[in-house]
Amino acid sequence: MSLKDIKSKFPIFKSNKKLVYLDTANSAQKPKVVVDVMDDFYRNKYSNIGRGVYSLAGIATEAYEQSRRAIKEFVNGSEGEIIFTKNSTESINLVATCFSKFLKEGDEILLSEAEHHSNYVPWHFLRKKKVNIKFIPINNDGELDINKINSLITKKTKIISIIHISNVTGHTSPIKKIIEIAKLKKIPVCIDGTQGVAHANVNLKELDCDFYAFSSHKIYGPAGVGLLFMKSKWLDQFDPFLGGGGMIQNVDLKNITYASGVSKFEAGTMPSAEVVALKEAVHFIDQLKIKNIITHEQNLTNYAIDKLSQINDVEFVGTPSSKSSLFSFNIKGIHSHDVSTVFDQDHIAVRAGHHCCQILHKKMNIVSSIRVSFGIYNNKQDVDTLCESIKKCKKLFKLN
Amino acid sequence: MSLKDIKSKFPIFKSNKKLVYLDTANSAQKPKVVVDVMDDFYRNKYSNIGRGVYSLAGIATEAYEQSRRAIKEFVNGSEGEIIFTKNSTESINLVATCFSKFLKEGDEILLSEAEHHSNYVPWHFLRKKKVNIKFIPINNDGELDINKINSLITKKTKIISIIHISNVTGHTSPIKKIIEIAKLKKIPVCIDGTQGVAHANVNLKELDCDFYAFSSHKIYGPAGVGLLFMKSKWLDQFDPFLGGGGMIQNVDLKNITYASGVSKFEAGTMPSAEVVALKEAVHFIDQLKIKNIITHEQNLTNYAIDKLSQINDVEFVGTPSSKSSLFSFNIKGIHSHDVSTVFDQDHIAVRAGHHCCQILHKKMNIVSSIRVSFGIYNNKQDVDTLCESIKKCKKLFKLN
Amino acid sequence: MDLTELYQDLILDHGKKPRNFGKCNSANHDAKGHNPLCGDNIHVYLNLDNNNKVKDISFEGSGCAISVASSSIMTEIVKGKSEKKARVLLEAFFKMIKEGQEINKADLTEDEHIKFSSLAGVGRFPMRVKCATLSWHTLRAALDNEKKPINSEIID
Amino acid sequence: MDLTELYQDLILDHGKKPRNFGKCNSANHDAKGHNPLCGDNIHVYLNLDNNNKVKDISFEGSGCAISVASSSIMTEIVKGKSEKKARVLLEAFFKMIKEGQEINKADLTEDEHIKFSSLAGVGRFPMRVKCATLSWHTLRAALDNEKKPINSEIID
Ligand SMILES: Cc1ncc(COP(=O)(O)O)c(C=O)c1O
Ligand SMILES: Cc1ncc(COP(=O)(O)O)c(C=O)c1O
Repeated sequence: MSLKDIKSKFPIFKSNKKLVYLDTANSAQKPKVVVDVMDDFYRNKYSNIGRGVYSLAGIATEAYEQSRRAIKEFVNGSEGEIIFTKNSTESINLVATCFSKFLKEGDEILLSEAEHHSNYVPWHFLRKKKVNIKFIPINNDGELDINKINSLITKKTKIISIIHISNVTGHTSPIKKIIEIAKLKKIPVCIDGTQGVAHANVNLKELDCDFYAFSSHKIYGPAGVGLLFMKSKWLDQFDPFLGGGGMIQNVDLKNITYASGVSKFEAGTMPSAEVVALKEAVHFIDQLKIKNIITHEQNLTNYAIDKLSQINDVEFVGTPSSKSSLFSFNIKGIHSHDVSTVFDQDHIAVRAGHHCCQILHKKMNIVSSIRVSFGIYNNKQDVDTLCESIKKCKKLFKLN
Repeated sequence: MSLKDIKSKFPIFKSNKKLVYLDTANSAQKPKVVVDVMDDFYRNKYSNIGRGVYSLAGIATEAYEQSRRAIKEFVNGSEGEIIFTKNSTESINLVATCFSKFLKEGDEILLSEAEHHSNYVPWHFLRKKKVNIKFIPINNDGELDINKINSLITKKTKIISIIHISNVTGHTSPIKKIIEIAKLKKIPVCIDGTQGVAHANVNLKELDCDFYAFSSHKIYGPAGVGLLFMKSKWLDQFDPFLGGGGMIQNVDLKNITYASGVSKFEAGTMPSAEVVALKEAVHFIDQLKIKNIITHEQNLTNYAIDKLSQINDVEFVGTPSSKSSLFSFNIKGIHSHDVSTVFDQDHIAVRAGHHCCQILHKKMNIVSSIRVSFGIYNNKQDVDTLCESIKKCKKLFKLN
Repeated sequence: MDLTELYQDLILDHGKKPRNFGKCNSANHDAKGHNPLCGDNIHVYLNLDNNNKVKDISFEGSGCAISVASSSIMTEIVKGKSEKKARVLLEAFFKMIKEGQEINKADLTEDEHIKFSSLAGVGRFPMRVKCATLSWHTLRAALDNEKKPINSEIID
Repeated sequence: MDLTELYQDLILDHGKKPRNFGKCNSANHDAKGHNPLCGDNIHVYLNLDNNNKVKDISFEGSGCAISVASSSIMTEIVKGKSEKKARVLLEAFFKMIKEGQEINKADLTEDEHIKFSSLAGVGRFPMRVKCATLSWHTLRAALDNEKKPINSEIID
């Protein structure tokens, strides 16, 4: 399989021949193999997992656990430390809520100004306990000011939670350095890897963070499945997050004991078909090789930034030196939603708005922006179409 | 469409011709229309909802909200009071967690001994706040002792949370009476309706409870989607549950304000395809008419109980007078898992274990049981096959 | 769908140079509106005099061309009308956008009619309907003395 | 798959009348095992004497025929063996169940061999493997002085 004819592996581009999909950071389109496996499961093999002794349930459970192993290998995690949630948002909420028992008044949590709302709101909830949240500032380029970190960490800093790759600027946070600094001070680190996996090389054993959260639907897998890597010491120390079936050991009228390991954090029925199909997404990426994907997407990003820079009135939201698979911009004087409507006429799908990053937008003195995010199926022609549409937009709004 | 040839509408019975699926209470099989719509969405229309201005996103969002309306009409709920979660378990956790702010030391929560772990563990978590949990007892028949309710309710009772239909005995709790009693004392009531919807007539306007939780995957819809009906006064009074994208109004470094209505409780990316396909499941049930389904399933239950009663050594787990679509039993002297393995050889899928109801099982002095649960696709022949297999089992284990 | 029908000169003009922008003096009614999808916020202020006439009206907020133009045009048309007439107009606006129904000409002057109708094209862009209707919903909230901010996600 | 191969008379007999059941006297090692799928619990007790010989061994708990028979047979076979031998046997048991590998005959008496091998059929019923292996995992935990209960969901 090669990246050249990759579009043909995605049914969406057959039924929507003109579609220029530049919204992968929002949710990725699905390869045929992923949909096929899910469809086959729902039609011919459907069963809930873990709760039945009969064959269908046994086969489903085995396939489900295979998917967990595939994910584990993909991010080079460790056995028994991958938890299934509903999305990255739930993963981070789980960490924040469970971690709160170690926090007392005056303690500090360190985030960055580049965080997605899902890596801020769950920590904001803890302000009820009178803990303080500090933010590593970003500069005008959208880059994390790594030099500020040391002065922001105090004796009261109890946890650091940082975005891996910004979903607005595409900036890659220096997470390795942050984790090293934190380790010296024995502060646990949580990484919001939602835009990292499938666009960067993620090696959890090497990173050695405490938590790493991401979503299936952003890595070409089905929706409804989130992932959380959690170091096993936390599996033991945390109280459970959601309570229900599958996470208990013994229940009586007075007391309840919980299952050990990841089971403690997986309450209720999980989407078996979706998890099973996620394995195909991982396999698909593996076949293409992540290093080829990174090169492909960074080339596209560079090409696009280069071309857009040549158009008057295009203003980028940050210009970080580390490029990933996405960037954001505005056309001066035209609101992002109006731009997006014009793009839509040319079958270009981009996201317009604050991309769940109001703080970053406020810091950049804007309300909203257009985000262009690439996936494995994009090519230079997509960028060319985009540029034509920008010009059309300017003409319509009488800019030149 | 009629219930006679309904099996043909479920692909699973084409690919597994001999399958006798008696585990609908665990998770229901999916009609072809449901899988078709989901498959089509993933292949040809895939988009995340609510966050894009482009056509695919607009169409997805519209279909998503149509599904919400379909659910609302199906259970006769009110506009703007249906929240999407990941499963019934999350729905109940949401209620318990958000309600906890109204609880103080010594306050009481009233459950029943028939609760599924998902309607006990989330409340158990609140014992940290030194609140007490009381249980409405069940009798040997598995019936809720309604006469005990009045003496169990005190001035300190702050909420009542009760299972609608037991997932072990099939007993229908007298929820209407309980809600009436509670209303007089101004105590809010939460109903775990996970086994109610699609097997009983659920009319939320008539019931007038405060919360009602259920799961898509148990009502012939896709997995990964839970439902929570919440009266709008609670929408306003509750703090949010999960924090992240989609549930905020304004975010800055010091403070966060939240979206109003159900949005406040829907953080992060939801499974759009699964929600969209859920509408087809509701439509499918509607076409068959719920009253026909009830009759069909109750007839099967009666037929089965009648036939099994004639087999020596079959011991039922409760014999409630109100029958629904399921019941549980043991064969004296044979462990439920051994029975289930024998059944599996005859392609009979049942659940063996404590069905996430350890309290009920302990009350009945057993550790585990076999549960037979019917869906719209079952028929008398399924019951006959079951009876033959029970006899085979007894022979193998040398009982007679 | 033709974009020039959506982005008419009149709309682009009001979008760029909104009329009655800012907080008007002597406002005795106001309401806030929010479109969570766009992140757009609007605040409508108005003065209802003793005869229930909209003596003054203005708005504050930011948004796309459609949203700003719709707010600006709304204030121009509603200013000086009776409360009752304002309510008739807002219903007519929703009917126009959502059902494509033309407004009764008798209700407006020719100039007002042109402005009002310039927004009719939005109806053919379903994802933009909320941008156009938010200000009108907020107007209603202001007339109703509704204290809770309007959320266009829920209403439309 | 033939059920009579799984439910042999020997297994049914041990399942109904488990040997070495209860808490044995003078236990100086013990461990708990739990199968969350079944809800089955097991507690293995043993006495390792000064020569590292399993002087006595017993178990408590409830479970299916496979699980009880496996525990019962395990105690019969391991009793009197050295700790080292017990560890060889438990590895051999896992190999037999999971990979279908026969045990080295030299390691056991003929009677022990028959008992040990009677559980080989479980390997062909994947959903029941954990029922058979739980007691052996728990035996290892007891030998290791592992305080955390064994969870068969995670191990197998
Ligand atoms: C950086 C980042 N973090 C977290 C999230 C939340 O992911 P999800 O919506 O799948 O929970 C997203 C995407 O929306 C994201 O881009
Ligand atoms: C009565 C009852 N409540 C709650 C649940 C939990 O449902 P889910 O696993 O879909 O969250 C179930 C099913 O497992 C149930 O039967």
